[in-house]
Amino acid sequence: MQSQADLMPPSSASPSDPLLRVEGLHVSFRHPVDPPTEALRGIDLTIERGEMVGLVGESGAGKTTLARAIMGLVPQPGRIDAGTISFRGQVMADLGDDALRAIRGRNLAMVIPNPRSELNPVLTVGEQIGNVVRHHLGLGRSAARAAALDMLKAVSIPDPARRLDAYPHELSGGMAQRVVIAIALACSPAFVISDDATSGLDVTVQAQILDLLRTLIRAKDSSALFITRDIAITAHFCDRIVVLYAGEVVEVATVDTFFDRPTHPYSLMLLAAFSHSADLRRRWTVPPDETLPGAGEGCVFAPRCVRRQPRCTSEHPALRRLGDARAVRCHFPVGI
Amino acid sequence: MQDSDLLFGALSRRDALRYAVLATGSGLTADLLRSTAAFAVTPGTLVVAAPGTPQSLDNEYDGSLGTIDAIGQLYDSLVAYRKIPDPKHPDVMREDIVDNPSLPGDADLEGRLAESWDVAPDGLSLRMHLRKGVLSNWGNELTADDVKWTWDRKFALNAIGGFQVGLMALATPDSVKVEDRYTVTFHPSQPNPIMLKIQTHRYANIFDSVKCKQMATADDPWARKFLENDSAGFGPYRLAAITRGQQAVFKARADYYLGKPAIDTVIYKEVPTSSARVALLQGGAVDIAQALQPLEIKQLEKAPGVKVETVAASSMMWIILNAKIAPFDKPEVRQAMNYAFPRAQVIASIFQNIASPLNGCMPNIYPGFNGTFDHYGYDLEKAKALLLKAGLPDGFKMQISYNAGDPVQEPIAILFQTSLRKIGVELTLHKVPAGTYFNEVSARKQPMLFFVDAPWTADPVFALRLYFYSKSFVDYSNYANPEVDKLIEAGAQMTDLGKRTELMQKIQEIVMADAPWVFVASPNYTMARRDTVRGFTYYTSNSINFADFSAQA
Amino acid sequence: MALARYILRRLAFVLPQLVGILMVSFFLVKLIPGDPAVLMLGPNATPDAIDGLRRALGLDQSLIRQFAVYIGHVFHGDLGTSWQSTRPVVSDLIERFPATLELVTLGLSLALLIGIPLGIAAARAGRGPLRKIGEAYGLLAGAIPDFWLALVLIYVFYSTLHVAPAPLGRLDIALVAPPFVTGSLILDSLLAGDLQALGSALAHLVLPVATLGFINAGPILKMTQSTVGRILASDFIRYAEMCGLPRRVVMRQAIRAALPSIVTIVSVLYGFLIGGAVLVEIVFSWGGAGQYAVQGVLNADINPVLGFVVFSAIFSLIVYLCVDLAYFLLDPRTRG
Amino acid sequence: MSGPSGTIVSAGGLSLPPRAGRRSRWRSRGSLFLLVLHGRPSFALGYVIVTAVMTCAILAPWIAPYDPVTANPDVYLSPPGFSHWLGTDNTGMDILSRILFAPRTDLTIAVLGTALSAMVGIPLGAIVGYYEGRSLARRTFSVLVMRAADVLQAFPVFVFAIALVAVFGQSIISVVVAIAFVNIPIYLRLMRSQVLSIRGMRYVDAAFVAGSSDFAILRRHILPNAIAAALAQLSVNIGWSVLLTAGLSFVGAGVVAPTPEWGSMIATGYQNVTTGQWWPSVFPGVALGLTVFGFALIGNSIEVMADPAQLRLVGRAGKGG
Repeated sequence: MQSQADLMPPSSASPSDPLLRVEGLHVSFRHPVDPPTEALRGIDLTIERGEMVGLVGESGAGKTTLARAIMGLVPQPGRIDAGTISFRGQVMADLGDDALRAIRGRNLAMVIPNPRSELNPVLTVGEQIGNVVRHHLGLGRSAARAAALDMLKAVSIPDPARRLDAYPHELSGGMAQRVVIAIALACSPAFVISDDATSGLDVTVQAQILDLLRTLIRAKDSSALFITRDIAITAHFCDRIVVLYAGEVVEVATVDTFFDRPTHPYSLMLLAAFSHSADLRRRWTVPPDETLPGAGEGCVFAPRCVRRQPRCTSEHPALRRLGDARAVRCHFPVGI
Repeated sequence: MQDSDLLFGALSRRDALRYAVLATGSGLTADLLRSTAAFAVTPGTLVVAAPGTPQSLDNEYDGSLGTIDAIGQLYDSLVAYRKIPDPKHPDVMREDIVDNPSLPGDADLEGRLAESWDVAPDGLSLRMHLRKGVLSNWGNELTADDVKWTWDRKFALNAIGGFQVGLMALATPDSVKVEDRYTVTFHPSQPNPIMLKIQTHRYANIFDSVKCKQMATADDPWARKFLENDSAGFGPYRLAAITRGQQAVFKARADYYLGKPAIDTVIYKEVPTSSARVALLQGGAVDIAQALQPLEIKQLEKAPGVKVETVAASSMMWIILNAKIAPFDKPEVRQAMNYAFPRAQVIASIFQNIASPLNGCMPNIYPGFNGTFDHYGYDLEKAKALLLKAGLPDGFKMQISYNAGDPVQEPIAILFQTSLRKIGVELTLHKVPAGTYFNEVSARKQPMLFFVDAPWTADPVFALRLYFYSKSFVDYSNYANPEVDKLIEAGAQMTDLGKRTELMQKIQEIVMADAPWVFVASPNYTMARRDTVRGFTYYTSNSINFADFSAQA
Repeated sequence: MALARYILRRLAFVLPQLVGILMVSFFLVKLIPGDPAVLMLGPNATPDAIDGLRRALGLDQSLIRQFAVYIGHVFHGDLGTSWQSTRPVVSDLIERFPATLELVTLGLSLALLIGIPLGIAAARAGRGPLRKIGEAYGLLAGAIPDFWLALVLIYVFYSTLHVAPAPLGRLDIALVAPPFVTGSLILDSLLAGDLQALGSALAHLVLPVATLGFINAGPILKMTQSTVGRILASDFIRYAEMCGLPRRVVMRQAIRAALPSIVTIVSVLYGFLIGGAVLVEIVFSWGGAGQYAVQGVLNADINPVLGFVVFSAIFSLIVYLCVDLAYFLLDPRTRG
Repeated sequence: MSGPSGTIVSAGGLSLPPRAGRRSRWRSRGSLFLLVLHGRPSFALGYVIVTAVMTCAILAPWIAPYDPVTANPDVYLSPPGFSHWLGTDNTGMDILSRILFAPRTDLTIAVLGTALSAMVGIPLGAIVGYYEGRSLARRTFSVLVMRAADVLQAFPVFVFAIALVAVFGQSIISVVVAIAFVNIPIYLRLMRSQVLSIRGMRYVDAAFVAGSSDFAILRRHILPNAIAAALAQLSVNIGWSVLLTAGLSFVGAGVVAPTPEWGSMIATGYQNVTTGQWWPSVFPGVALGLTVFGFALIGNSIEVMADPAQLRLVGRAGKGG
């Protein structure tokens, strides 16, 4: 297991606890017939105050599972097998249900994708924002309504006073997304997780929303974890990037170094996929080799790796530190 | 017009269905009804739990138990049998129905609306001298016109009354003649030895013609609408209120010509399930519970505060064997059915011995009855031999219909089925709802049906003519024996009691041998009452007269 | 207005349905053997009298014509006469329908009181013992014949323990029923200020209501459990959890969202029980409308059967209108 | 009578993939079956009960101590005892023997009635669902069928069933027809909603585009995937039909006496409960309740097997311990 110090970003050398620390987190899903699948295998992750971290990876890499685990809400058939999550120095698993609820939404908020199905269909927008501030900040009904109105203004919803009494089904996708951001940020949380917050929206709306989100997070001096499949987004919004592949962290780097010199073949593959160069894409993408076991002995990425060596299929690589705030899980990192 | 008289309590057409449609009693091993325990019998008030309230109060059209009971209270007849103590139960009174040739009409009668009567020796006239000063519940005095109007109505409406007209052998309305204000004479068209006995019939009640004529309209000259819901008679009670399906309330008349009855108010409650009536009686909520099941009667005999008297009665249960439907067209088959019927077992188990075997084709308590012709013991060998003789060595398939409203019929049918299986007869049970049961019987299209009935008039001519005369409406077995017809016709005119009785015995002998019925049982009449109630009198109409009762405080 | 449009649409839908139901029932009950004229006149009728009555009743006409005449009468509020009770069916039903309604309403209320809390508890319990109890109850309640349960209850509480009144209808036989106002003995005795009648009516209601309540709590429990369970696993409840709303608030939202389904099953049960409680009515000699109809069928008394069908169809109509109204209030999406 | 409770409420959640090879499908179903039993032992109880009841029905002539329809008035209303374990009824017939024979009647009626309604309701529902929203004629057909179902369902079930029996006369066939009639709408609606949801799926469109006939699409692509819900309903419905049969017999509109049948046994016995003999009606009630319970459990297990979401829970319970 990698030591915690290895992953400390240089900017936060303070001796106090980081805002969020995930150590050796294992989450698996149980199935009735097949053996359990491991969604997360020993995740280590630290996020400092004021930091914005991008979490990238393809579908099924475990991004959402990680986010939900941090919230203390592992999705249904899954469960945490090992590891701890501490928020502001407190181990989440030690907290009771009430204490967890008090943190969730108050200090630890999440912005979700496709919010139209996630908002309560029978409550008005105002009630839903108001509920959160009432319960977390102890505001009265009218104060909560005022706060909700303020938040709607803050997320730049047109005609906020009228929208306050609108029901979710009366909102457009973009507006609903803004409402969810309003709910997430209503209590000025210390940490915001944005889980693919804009995936279902038009590109133009996407940019607006992300800008809004970043502005608001910065304004409230919060930290954030940006989960996305779109690696380009991270370049604009994040300080650091964590690359997740098949439930493992395969690379950690600051944004600048990552885009400058990615070291993991998977990172390169991701970047190539977003580049305009077909040549680049061809260079880093191979059809997966079905004959290799997906997991087990070797590197989880080995079946799809263009740089595969015999060692890759026999020995599982550790997450190696490559200097300040930088680590990679590869026997043969690129350019090293 | 047929069986007016015949309807035995529980099984009448309409109200039977209400207490019975479905086997659903209620009370279970009934004990005190907690909530009703407080309702002690109010002195002077009698509460009767009956299967149903009277449907119609017009006896021309209704023969259900509630109506039969009501008619006895609201009306009076011209004459009635004198009462004697029951030989087995000294507390219980019953009619002295034994024939007495020294008396006019051979009957031991007492005057009711009539003070005295003359029967012509040739049997061709009956003169009634009416009591004077008798008032109806509307205050009108009884006159010969009332009697005349009553019989005119029977002629005109020609339903149940039409049947009585036939029994009286009256040719036209003019056969009833008003001689003066208080004298009226019946002139039968042929010698009629039983015309006086017929006047005891519960449905030979006299209407207050003055009131009835007031209530009549052009559309309704015989005041049917009025008499359906109200009464105009000379009986001991008047109707205070009736809510059909719930209760009828009767009030004693202070101006009743025999004096005001002891019980002032009678509440006649409809309690459709027999177990419920048992429960109410045990709890003291009612004073009298009518029409109970044998097992319930057994249970009540042990109950504290309740008195149960069960007396030999006129009602009969038999299974109709339709002589027009094969194989019952063969007397051998009908006899075989009787030999294969486990009568003793049925009496012992289903009837709990609260019945006697039906050992004849008329009520065994009536004068002129002869029980020696009954030779149908349980004998499967004989039954088989008879079937063989009838050309049915392998038996046959048959359906028996029974009334869902009478809880004893189904088990009897099952016992019969088991027994018949042993001689190769495959019996299928056909349950008929109480409400339509009578239709099945009167349609005479079923091969085999249960029937319970009683001829009210205690006379063999009356009884035998009813069921075995091929022209009778009530000959549900489609029984036709020219010899029997001839004997009945002869008997109906035979004024000599001895000779008449001889003819009647001959008929019984023939009928028993012909076996148009399976002779089942003669159920007892059971009076289940609180032990504070006295004065039970048994009538051959199997109904009660409230005026007989008194209550101890 | 949306609500009015709703109701109108429902009415437009129900009227033809009512005629359809009447048509089916009319031709069905006409097939039942038994000639009403014969039955009405009784055994003493002459063939002439029967023919006369048949003509008077219109029984000599074609079935189609008879049906047309019947429908015409129905729309004038005339449901004919019962030959059994010799009374107009309308007045019989006005007397009997409230008896059934009172029984069914209270039975269903009890079923709700049992079914909803147990269902919610079972849904919340995950796979704990409560869920097992809930499931077992649901299955068991659905497996027990109500008439048998009624018999057993009577045997235990009336015959053996003597704590229940005799199962002989709605009121102690010694008591006089309060004046008929609503037809509900509880309401009528309250209106009349007759406490004795009230007590007796309540006592008589206990066992039949318990029977219906216990049996019908089954489907309500099942429905509540599955709906609340589904809602608890739904996106918006997950989102409410993420927002850290207190448990009771989340539960409230879940129950609120489950209400339309519960209202639906209750309305279905309500309509069903009007005719379906007949066995319980029979066992308790209740004298209700269902019993009246069943006796009608068994005794070839056509008008009560048809009258009952009309009454229950109208009742269902009212219930469904109420359901629509409830939906309208409960679910903002229907208001659009 | 538990009417609507017999309907599986959440059956809409079924979503099976287009069927793979027949063999693998059945193999996985088989292991699924064992798994479900393992995860929820109570389900096994359902199969045990129903198997036991069916065994009784088949073996009744050999295992019943007495003839079920032979009266013996010498021992009428004997309490449970050595010679008659569950006592005798008012004609002296052995209650135990009658209870053992009763499933022959009850299950025959329920299974036949349910099968008949499924045979009519499932194809009709599938066609209606498939036709909905297609050409005018087909749309009209499906609207007509659905309105007819509305009318059938709006009729009070019990009164309707009794009326049917009254019309056709008291016999097993009448009861079967009555049960079939009242159940048809349930299958009709279930299949319609299943087919409607499956019809919208890509692989159905693909088959349509590929030029398969309506019938072929229904048979090959839609029915196999829609039928699971109906199967789960089938078992629940058999239980419910047993209850309905018993109810009909209870009011006297069921089978002919003295056919051994639980409902009529309860009804007949009830008269005797009044006078203190509880056994003739209590024991058949227990047998009846157990049987319906067993079928409900089986229905639940089928439902669980067909619903992936519920399977997960089962799996967890099974593995977790």
